[in-house]
Amino acid sequence: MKKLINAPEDVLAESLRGLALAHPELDVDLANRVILRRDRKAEGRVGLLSGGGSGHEPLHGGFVGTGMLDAACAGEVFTSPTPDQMQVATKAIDRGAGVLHIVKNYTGDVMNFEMGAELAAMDGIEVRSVVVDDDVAVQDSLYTAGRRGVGLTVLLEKIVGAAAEEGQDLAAVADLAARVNGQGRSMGMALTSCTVPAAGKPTFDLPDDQMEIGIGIHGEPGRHRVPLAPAKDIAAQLVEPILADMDFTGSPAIVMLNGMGASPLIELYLMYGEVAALLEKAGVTIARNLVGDYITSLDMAGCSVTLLKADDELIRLWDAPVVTPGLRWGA
Amino acid sequence: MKKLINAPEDVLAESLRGLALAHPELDVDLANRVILRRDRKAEGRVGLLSGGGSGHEPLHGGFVGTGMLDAACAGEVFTSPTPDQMQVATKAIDRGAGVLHIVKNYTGDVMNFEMGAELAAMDGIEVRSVVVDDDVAVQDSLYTAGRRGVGLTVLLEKIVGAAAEEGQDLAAVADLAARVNGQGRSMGMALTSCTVPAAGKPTFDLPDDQMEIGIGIHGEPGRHRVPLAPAKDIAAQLVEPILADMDFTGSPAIVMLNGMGASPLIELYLMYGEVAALLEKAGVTIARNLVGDYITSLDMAGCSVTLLKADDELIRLWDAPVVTPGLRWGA
Amino acid sequence: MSTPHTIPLAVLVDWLHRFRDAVVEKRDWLTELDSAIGDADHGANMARGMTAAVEKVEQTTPAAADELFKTVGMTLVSTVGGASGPLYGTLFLRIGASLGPVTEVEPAALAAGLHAGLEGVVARGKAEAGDKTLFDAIAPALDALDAALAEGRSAAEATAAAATAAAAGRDATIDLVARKGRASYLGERSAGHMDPGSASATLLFDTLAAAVAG
Amino acid sequence: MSTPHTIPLAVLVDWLHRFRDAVVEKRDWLTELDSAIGDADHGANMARGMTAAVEKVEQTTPAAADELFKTVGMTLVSTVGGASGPLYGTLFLRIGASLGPVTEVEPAALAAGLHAGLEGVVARGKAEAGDKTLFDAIAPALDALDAALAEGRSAAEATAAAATAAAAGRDATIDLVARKGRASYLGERSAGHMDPGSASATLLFDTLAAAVAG
Ligand SMILES: Nc1ncnc2c1ncn2[C@@H]1O[C@H](COP(=O)(O)OP(=O)(O)O)[C@@H](O)[C@H]1O
Ligand SMILES: Nc1ncnc2c1ncn2[C@@H]1O[C@H](COP(=O)(O)OP(=O)(O)O)[C@@H](O)[C@H]1O
Ligand SMILES: [Mg+2]
Ligand SMILES: [Mg+2]
Ligand SMILES: [Mg+2]
Ligand SMILES: [Mg+2]
Repeated sequence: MKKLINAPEDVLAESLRGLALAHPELDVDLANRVILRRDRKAEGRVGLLSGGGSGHEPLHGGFVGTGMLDAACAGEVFTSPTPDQMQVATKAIDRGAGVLHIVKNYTGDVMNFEMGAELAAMDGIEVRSVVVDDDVAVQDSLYTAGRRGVGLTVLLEKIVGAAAEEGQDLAAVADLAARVNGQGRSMGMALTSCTVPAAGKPTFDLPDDQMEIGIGIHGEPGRHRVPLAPAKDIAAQLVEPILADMDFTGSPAIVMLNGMGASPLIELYLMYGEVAALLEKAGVTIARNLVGDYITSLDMAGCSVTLLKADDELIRLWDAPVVTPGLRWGA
Repeated sequence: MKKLINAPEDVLAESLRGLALAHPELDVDLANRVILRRDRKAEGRVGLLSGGGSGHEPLHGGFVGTGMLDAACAGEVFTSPTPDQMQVATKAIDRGAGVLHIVKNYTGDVMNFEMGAELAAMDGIEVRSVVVDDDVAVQDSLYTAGRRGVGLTVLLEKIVGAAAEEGQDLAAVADLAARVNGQGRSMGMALTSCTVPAAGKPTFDLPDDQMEIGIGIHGEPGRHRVPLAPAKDIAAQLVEPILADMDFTGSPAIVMLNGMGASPLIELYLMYGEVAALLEKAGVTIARNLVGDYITSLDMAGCSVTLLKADDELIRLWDAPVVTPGLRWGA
Repeated sequence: MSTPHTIPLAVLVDWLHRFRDAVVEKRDWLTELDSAIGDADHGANMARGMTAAVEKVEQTTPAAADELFKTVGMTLVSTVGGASGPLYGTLFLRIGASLGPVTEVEPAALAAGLHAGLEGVVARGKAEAGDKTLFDAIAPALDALDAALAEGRSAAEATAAAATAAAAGRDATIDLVARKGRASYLGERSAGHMDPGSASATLLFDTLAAAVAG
Repeated sequence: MSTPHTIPLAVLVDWLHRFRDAVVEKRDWLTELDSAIGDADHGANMARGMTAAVEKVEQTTPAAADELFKTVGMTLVSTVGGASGPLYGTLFLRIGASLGPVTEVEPAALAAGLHAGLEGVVARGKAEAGDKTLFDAIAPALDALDAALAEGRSAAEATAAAATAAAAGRDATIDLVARKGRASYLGERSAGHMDPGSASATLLFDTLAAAVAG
């Protein structure tokens, strides 16, 4: 295992220390592993909390700041944070208007956030939750854990963050979050496995001439293993299942071409070119885009595509100022 | 070779296409491989041109925009662009006040930019150049090619970009560039080689228990190969040669912890924590920092450290607004 | 006063020590199982959680069964995260609540506690038989435990039978297609691999039997 | 009128075709040499440049030597980049300027043209003997060419001698520590590897000899 780390068990604590040193505008609670805005929101504004396992940087800590999250809880690598982290964070960011929990749909995240919300309720804080489940690689069903929450989380945190920043109330913010979640879909692929530091070796073996289609963000194998293909074909294998799941024509779309952590920007731009060309052919109008590493899977090479069906209101919120380590514009 | 590409010979053209689609605020001349600001500077302002081989993204195209570069020429992967690209770009960005060429110190880049400047002079444009040479891994000498230009290029483009944006004249901008170059030093390391698409395999073999210290940004092997070490030791192997080369105490420093392309942010923050701790111990005051992938070497895993001895004026220029795909704040 | 058939608090504490030792020892194996159909952290999760839980028990030396299991459950909830944190945490919390402030436990009471624990797991995770989760090791283990006790077998015999049944349940997860947890994302590809949670749950019964046997 | 000893324009064109074919054929080898002590692009650079140059020559069918080499030099400068673009570009531009608007070339004039080319390379790159660059193949090749012509040997014999000397110069770069170009960053580690530019320059003389031999 080749990583810029010391002992595997110290990766999270030491990375948070570096984050804190690099971003004095953040208030990093190293004991509780909670990343907070240093300048808290005004009284009466809705707080936004997210969090999840680490290894997806910049998500979530990198999206804490004006116009996005008020706090993020960092779990161990690929392991949901715990309810008491959520309790501490919820309490810290509540400004009397309640707190929205943004949860990615994984059994662990959902259960821990549920318990965290119960604890926060015992503290007298009104908590609403949105569970993001945008991954079309996974079949949705009442009898399973349902679809995973992946790339849409980034877009949702930005848009809902703008709504909370401008003073919308908890019900409105929670409804908006649910609406965004209903209108977004993602699909990912891997050229290589990632290596969890504590495991010390790649999560799966992938021959040089194969790739995984339909991966999530935890280094889990995908839905199928197929022969390595040119970027053009990979783009089709990501875009087609998304368009088959939902109609994205007729409204402007926000598109993210996300890198999984080890794919360089020169490749991500190339992939974006392929994806944009396919979307144009399919009649999808791209209003805004993001290209880069936003929700990663440690050192996995690969990428994912996220589409969000937008409208004037969502675009307005998207364009609103945001000042975080991972996303910044307008200020 | 596992990459998100089609044919190796099309990587650059197709990546530029994606960049153009992702950033409508840029004017990408696909034929000449020149990336320009769409909203040109006002008449009478100094133009800033940089460029070099591709594979270092976001450098240089990702640093084109308000407050930074006016244009960047993209060469083939790891191959300097050609004089006629520089001629076209210089002509396009000259607003009657001359153009500064920012050149990294590689034989190819220097020779091609020299020829480009000669061509621009024939067009009647006043051109000044700065050759960045900040890599302490390489001994400086009159009888060799001298030190390489690496991470400092990013900091220099930002600072000099702010000076040009606020209307300083060509002599002032060129002097500032020379001053910044004199006050900055870098050192890099690799955990893995990168793979040049046209070569199809890693540039060098590196056993699982070894790393390269003193690498540049072109996948070349470093100054020495040493046993793989914890982040703490790696930080020392990068910081010590920099501090041995130049005294960084007594003035505020701008520090960049840069990823080489395939090292995830969780590791880069961890490394930044180690570097910041070493600098503090050495009496260096960090005024500003950057952590992330800014000047990369395709899919190489590893990182580099850059220190710039600053002062109030450099910090003021650093803090000035910048709006580019790769660096953005204040607007 | 302890009768020959009751299980004293010290044995329950010993169980937790043994379970901690087992997940620490089998940590890489659990992670390997989780690599195949999950995210390669189950070994680290269980080892981290049980190490913290046993430390906490040693610091606080709970005086009764309810406190003991509450300490373990709370520590797991607050140190593990992931799916196994709330699930194992709830399991132990419910066991503690069911046993109450006693210092020795009748085998039947222990079985009732384990049933309460499993109900907690189901309430949290909604798993059913055949979903390829730790339920598939625990449920048959409890059936075997109940049956053995009903037949009048000793606590040692009954917990040994439970461990055997847990292992059989665990092994039976190999052929299953996962419907809950992370492995469910793999669909048909999840078949052919043992569920990591059922493997750690089997260690829970192995160590219970070993502790009771003394 | 061409004398038995002059080299007609068609042979010069053939030289360039052969050089193009050689760098395309040896592309992977040149890149491999550049991987060891450089940045793994010399093969791609030379193949891209010479392919474009010969295409341009075919499109424009230059009528005289100066135009022919100017076309090649300009195309290399504008398509290669890197160190080899300006260096090989300047080499050919200077050869063209030295030969002038002729349609056949005396061997001595060709030698003079090559000397002018090498001077151009030195003016651009400041390389000296022993710096481990293409200079170390070209300079001994020109010495051998001059010597052979001075002895009255035929163009074919003289260019063959030049090729042999280039190869010897190229092989001698293996032991050198680089002082110019990218390999210089490696310091002592650059020793033990052949300089890629001296390898492509040797192909230039190999193909000249082959073209002249017919
Ligand atoms: N809904 C559920 N009900 C019961 N057990 C579950 C459920 N989801 C997951 N599990 C168990 O949790 C185990 C995985 O635990 P772990 O790897 O520690 O957490 P995570 O899946 O969050 O990484 C699975 O092997 C499975 O046995
Ligand atoms: N200053 C110089 N003078 C002469 N030749 C040089 C000089 N610098 C480099 N070279 C030659 O250029 C070759 C490398 O060319 P190439 O790989 O195409 O360019 P780059 O080094 O820019 O990647 C070296 O092997 C060397 O022979
Ligand atoms: Mg997990
Ligand atoms: Mg090169
Ligand atoms: Mg797991
Ligand atoms: Mg090269």
